[in-house]
Amino acid sequence: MSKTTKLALAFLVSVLFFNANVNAEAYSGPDLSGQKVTISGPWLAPEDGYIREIAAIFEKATGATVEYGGSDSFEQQIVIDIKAGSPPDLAIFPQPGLAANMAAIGGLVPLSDDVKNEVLNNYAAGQSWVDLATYPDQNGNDQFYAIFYKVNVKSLVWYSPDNFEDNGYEVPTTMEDLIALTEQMASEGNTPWCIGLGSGDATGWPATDWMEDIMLRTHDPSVYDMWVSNEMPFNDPKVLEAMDFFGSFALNDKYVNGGSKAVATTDFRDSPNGLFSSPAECMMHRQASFIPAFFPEGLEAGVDYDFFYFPAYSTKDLGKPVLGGGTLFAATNDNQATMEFVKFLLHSEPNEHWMAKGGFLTPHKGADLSKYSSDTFRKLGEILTGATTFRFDGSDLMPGAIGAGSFWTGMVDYTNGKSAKDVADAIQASWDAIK
Amino acid sequence: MRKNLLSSIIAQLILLVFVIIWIIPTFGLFVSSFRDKDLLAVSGWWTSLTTTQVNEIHRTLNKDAQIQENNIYMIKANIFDIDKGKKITSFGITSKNINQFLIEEKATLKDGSELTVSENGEYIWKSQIPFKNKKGKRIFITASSPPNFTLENYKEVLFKEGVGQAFLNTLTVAIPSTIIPLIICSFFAYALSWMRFFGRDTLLAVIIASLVVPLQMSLIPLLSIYNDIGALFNVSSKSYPGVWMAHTGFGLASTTFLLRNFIKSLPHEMIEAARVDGATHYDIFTKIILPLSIPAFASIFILQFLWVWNDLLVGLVFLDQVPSEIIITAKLRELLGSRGENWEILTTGAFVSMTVPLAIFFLLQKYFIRGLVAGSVKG
Amino acid sequence: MTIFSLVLYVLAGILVCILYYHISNFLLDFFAKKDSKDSSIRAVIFIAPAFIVLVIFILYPVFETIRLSFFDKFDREFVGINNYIWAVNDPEFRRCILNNLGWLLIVPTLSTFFGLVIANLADRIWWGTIAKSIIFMPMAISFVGAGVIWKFVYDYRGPGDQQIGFLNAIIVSFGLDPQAWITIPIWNNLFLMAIMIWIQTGLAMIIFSAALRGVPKEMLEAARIDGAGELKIFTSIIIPYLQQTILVIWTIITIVVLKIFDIIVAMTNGQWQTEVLANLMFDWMFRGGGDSGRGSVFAIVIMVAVIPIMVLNIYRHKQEQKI
Amino acid sequence: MKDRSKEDEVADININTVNKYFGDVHVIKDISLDVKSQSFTVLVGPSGCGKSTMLRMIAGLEDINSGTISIDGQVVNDLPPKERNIAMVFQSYALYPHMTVFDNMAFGLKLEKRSKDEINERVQEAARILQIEDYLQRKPKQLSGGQRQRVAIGRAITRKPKVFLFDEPLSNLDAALRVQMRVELAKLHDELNATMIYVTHDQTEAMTLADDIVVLDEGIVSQKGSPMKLYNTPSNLFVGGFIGSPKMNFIKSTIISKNNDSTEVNLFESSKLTVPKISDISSEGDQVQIGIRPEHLLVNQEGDASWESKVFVVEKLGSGTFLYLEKEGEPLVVEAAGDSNIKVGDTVKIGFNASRCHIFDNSDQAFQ
Repeated sequence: MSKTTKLALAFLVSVLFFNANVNAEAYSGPDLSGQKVTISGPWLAPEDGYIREIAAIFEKATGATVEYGGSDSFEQQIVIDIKAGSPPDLAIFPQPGLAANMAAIGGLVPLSDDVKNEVLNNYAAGQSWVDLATYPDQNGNDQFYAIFYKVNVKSLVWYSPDNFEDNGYEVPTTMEDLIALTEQMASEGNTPWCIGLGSGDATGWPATDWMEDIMLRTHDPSVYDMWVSNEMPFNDPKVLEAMDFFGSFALNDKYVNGGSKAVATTDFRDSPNGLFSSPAECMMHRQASFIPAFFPEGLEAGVDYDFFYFPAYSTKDLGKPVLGGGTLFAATNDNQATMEFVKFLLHSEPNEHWMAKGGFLTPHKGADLSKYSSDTFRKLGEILTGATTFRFDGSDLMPGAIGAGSFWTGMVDYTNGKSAKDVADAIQASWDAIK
Repeated sequence: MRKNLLSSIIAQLILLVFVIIWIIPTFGLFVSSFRDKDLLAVSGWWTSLTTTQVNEIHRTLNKDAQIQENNIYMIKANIFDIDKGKKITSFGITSKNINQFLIEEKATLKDGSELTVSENGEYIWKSQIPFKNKKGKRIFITASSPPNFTLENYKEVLFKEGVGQAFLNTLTVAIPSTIIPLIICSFFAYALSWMRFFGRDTLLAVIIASLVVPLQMSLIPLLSIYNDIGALFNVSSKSYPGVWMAHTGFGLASTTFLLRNFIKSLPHEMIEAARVDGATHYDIFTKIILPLSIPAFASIFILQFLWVWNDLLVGLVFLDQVPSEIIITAKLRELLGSRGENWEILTTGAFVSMTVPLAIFFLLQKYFIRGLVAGSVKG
Repeated sequence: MTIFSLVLYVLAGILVCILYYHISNFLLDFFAKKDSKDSSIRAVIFIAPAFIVLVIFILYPVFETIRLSFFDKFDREFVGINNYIWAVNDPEFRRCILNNLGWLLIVPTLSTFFGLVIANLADRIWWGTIAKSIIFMPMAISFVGAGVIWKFVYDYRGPGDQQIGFLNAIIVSFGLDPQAWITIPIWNNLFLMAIMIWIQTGLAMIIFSAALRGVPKEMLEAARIDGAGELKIFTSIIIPYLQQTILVIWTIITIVVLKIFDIIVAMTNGQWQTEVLANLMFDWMFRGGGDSGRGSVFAIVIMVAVIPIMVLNIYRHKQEQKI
Repeated sequence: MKDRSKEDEVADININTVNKYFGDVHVIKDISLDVKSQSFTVLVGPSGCGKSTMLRMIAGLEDINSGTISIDGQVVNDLPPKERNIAMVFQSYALYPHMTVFDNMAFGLKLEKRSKDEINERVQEAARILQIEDYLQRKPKQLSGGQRQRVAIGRAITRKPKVFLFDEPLSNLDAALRVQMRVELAKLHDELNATMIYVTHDQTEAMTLADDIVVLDEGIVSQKGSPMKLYNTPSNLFVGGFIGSPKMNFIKSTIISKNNDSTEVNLFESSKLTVPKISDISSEGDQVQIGIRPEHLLVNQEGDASWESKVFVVEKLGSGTFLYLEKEGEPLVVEAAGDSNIKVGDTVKIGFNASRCHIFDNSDQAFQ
């Protein structure tokens, strides 16, 4: 695990970001008639529709059949299936930590060098994506296991331009401005933030993104890396400081819609709705690039909503850090159709197809940028290109028991009034317990 | 008799309190399932029975819709896409003051243009100079919304592709998963009650102990066995017979326990009489025990059916999540999607999936009670 | 699959089961020597299917779990009782034990009590049958459904917002501040238990209502002649008379409660200190890659916890054998 | 119908040193017993004496731990009930509640796969004998206790067994019906000429029905014989006390002297009594009990011994009167004439003849 963590290398987003190498060829594959690929993953509506549409392209081209099954308890279910030996052919892991665990028990099939080379060549910052998908197998040998497909940028704040205009607010460009704006909003009787941590089995994770963004804005990236790998303990004062900074928003009843009590009970999918209610229940919502998929129907990007970069301190010389994440496809069975599907995903066509649907970013250099659904996504590029530091979602890199366990629950406890020290101590204790 | 009357009234009152407390949550669900999905998340279900006040944001059309009349530029339309009987009482043009103006009142915008909104949602936006706005102007309305019930949610849940099939799938899972354990366990319970064999008491103790084995911990070992068997015969390890057996396994302890209580309570002389009459154990079972156990079967049928019907975990683990096998609870979860907490699907879905067990309960209620009595009342 | 093939499938499944018993017994009658004792082969025929199912679906997983609890998280290295030592020192585990104890004390007791009271009242009121159906209804609702229903009761919106949770709406109408019910530690356990009580009371009531019909009328009449009030009759005649039934119901509900899992997942997912053993087990077994060793430890704790209940029932069974 | 010869419908039953344990409890201890064919044998004894167990072992409902049971010379230890050619009537009737009376009676025949006509004929015949022809289509629930009892017996008759076993069949009936059924059972025995074994705890039933009575006590045969033999010469204290109603009176005593044909014992503190019975194993000074039946005590008459006692309770039955008295701490029951006008508090003179009394030694065995 620590190895993976170390691989959470910085990679400059200028590399991730698009170059104009347009590859408009349609995908064509070998004849796989009669073969079947089963995929399971965490995607439900509307994303399950998109993956099925993409699968349909593959089916048409190869004659194979593809079945996708989504589950909101995917993370438990894939463990059951792999341990029992009846996994699907492909699994879509929402985070690398779980994939690494599954690799460690021999549940994943390594991908071929061809695939690895394609990632190296076609993905911006290809080496980073390869490193993030390379884990030790059950014998301790490093193998390349997964390809990232559908990545997201997390350091974003969403807002309603109309509301900002009505109130005369300016988009902040520094953390100082953001804090001042928050105070101003509150003093004018507006609620600055909507924060919701609810997410069923995964309740608490949105707060871990806050923590990671804050860590990147208050300390050097190397501190972030040490924190993620636990070389720096979780209850280090630097982490406590970050937690209290999050608390200065989330625990202030005037700053957050519904008061601090509502933070953990509100579902993360519901919480941005406050931006669009009448009167507005909140002004800003910090969330990753996928969140528009959960906005009320009929809203238009750039008109009804927009986003700005979650800014950095102007006084701290830490540049403009950006936090990102992504889902990965890993093969859980070794067969021709499955391996072909993995190759297919690295083709530009499936990338472009989803780009057109929205809520989708790809590091694939071959994808035609004009296929993005809106200017909004093109604008993400500005944030990314302007970034000086890129870090992968830290909780996804922590061991599952922490990054998908005690970190989540700890943050819920924190918003419920437990002190930062107690929370951090408990998380560190759980980390010690699995070492 | 005065005292009797008083105590009867007190009894009725206490019972009424219980009934009200018990029915409120379900009633709330029932009402909610008929409500407009937009309203579900913003107002309590009890408000749906009265006219309620709602705040909404709408956007006018943009410059492309303007028409020119007598040198005045106008944008005219209705802010409601569908007429749901809402009556606007006031409106506003900024989020800071959402009910600044009454209906038909003239609101003057910064650029001098004027906007009026009628009760029914029609608006006229007039300007001396041509409109240049690319995006429409937001109008904040406060409207009274009459009680508004809809069957939309039910349409969505019932007629959505795959739900009907999921219903059938669930029946395919539930019926054998209820009947097979009933058959197997009734023979087992009979043997435990009336046959003499080595280790009978130990076996009974094991059954009682098995009542508490947590289902979740069995999943991985079982699925491994399934996979081995599947690989051996080169068939899919996830199939209907597999899920039937799984439900049989998980229901075995409780079904046997309850059935044994019942079968044991039958008079032993009757069974001996049958043996003297020349009946084998199989004759006794089919000709005497079976007809007499119908009430017990009915009650255990209901309990097991309820459990299987409402199960999610076993269905998820032991069946492929494909249209031909997905069960209704899993399908509802899929419908729920990740788009917010889709209350309308949750409420309606919960209600739809409740209907079958409830229908079975009311059909078999008479037997159900009789069966339970015999099984538990007699120590 | 078409309806027709599904029906066929179902019928075939059930038929195979019935045919097994019929044919094997027929063969036994046919081949077994006429003058031999109704042979023990028949006992084997009767028991075999259930026994095989018992071994595969219950005993094997139990032994597998016991074995796993002595191995590390990947089931590779034998670690002795380390997992147990770890569990004993785990504060979460201790909290789960406390929570479980709370559930075990409160839910079976209150469900049984309410069930008894309601059954007793409903039997002498003309609309009692309707009341009983309503009280029983929650039994027919899945835990997922119950979760939805109760979210509408406990939902929390900030003060000033319109409440869509029924409980908060009541509180607010009295001018009090709304509460995020399921996040208030310790108390939230009670709110979750209320759901379970809501479900299980129906079962208790149905059984009691049937058992009450067995109470001899003469006994009640004798008590009335002796001048006992209705309350007195209930406490000192009906309750002692139904002792056995109360024990059975209490046992059934206790076992359900010991395995309580779904409601907590649906309502809080174990957050806000509402975690119970089954949740802890599930989390450790499956979350974030899973640790089968530690997960198994909790499974075993649940199984051990049932031993007293089992002993009580076996003792009861022995008593009943004597009579 | 095939003409039945007596040989194939009646049977001897031989029970040879049979033992039975329930767990650690030894309920049947080395019992050996012969039951003559066509006899009506009653097993009688208090509850827990093993009489029902004995019957159930004959029926094949209980295993035998050691010893053999044979019916008609064939050892049946390992035969299931259906192959022993027996029928049994249970205390609770054990009718099948979901079947009509007809089906109840036809059940065994159907299992034997008899033809429809034969079943019909046999059931009708049994119904005629028991006068239940009108109820054949009813369910047991719709019948009175007596009718159910008849059905239970009818079910046994239709099968034409060699042996009928009755397990306290009358104890659930009220007193009047019990007497009536008793008479009918006796008639039935005459009519069917089958071997019948009948278990009861009621000595009146035993006395009235039996050709042979077997008194069981704690798993052993206390005494076997005709009713009058048991009445007149009980071989031990238990049988003496068990047979006869009201119970035999027992008076503690000691042997004063003995000779070849009689024994002298003391009676109460002051008097002596010479009884024409002897025992080889008793000697002078041994504790014994004198047994005398209430009907053999004489009121206001002289006998071989006599004394005066005060009456505590008087029970008038019409046909007789029972007086409850006491002498030197020994409670006594006396049967007086029905028209006796003795009242509570009266002092009466009681006497008896030595030939009417029994002496039981300190191991409870009777003097001969």
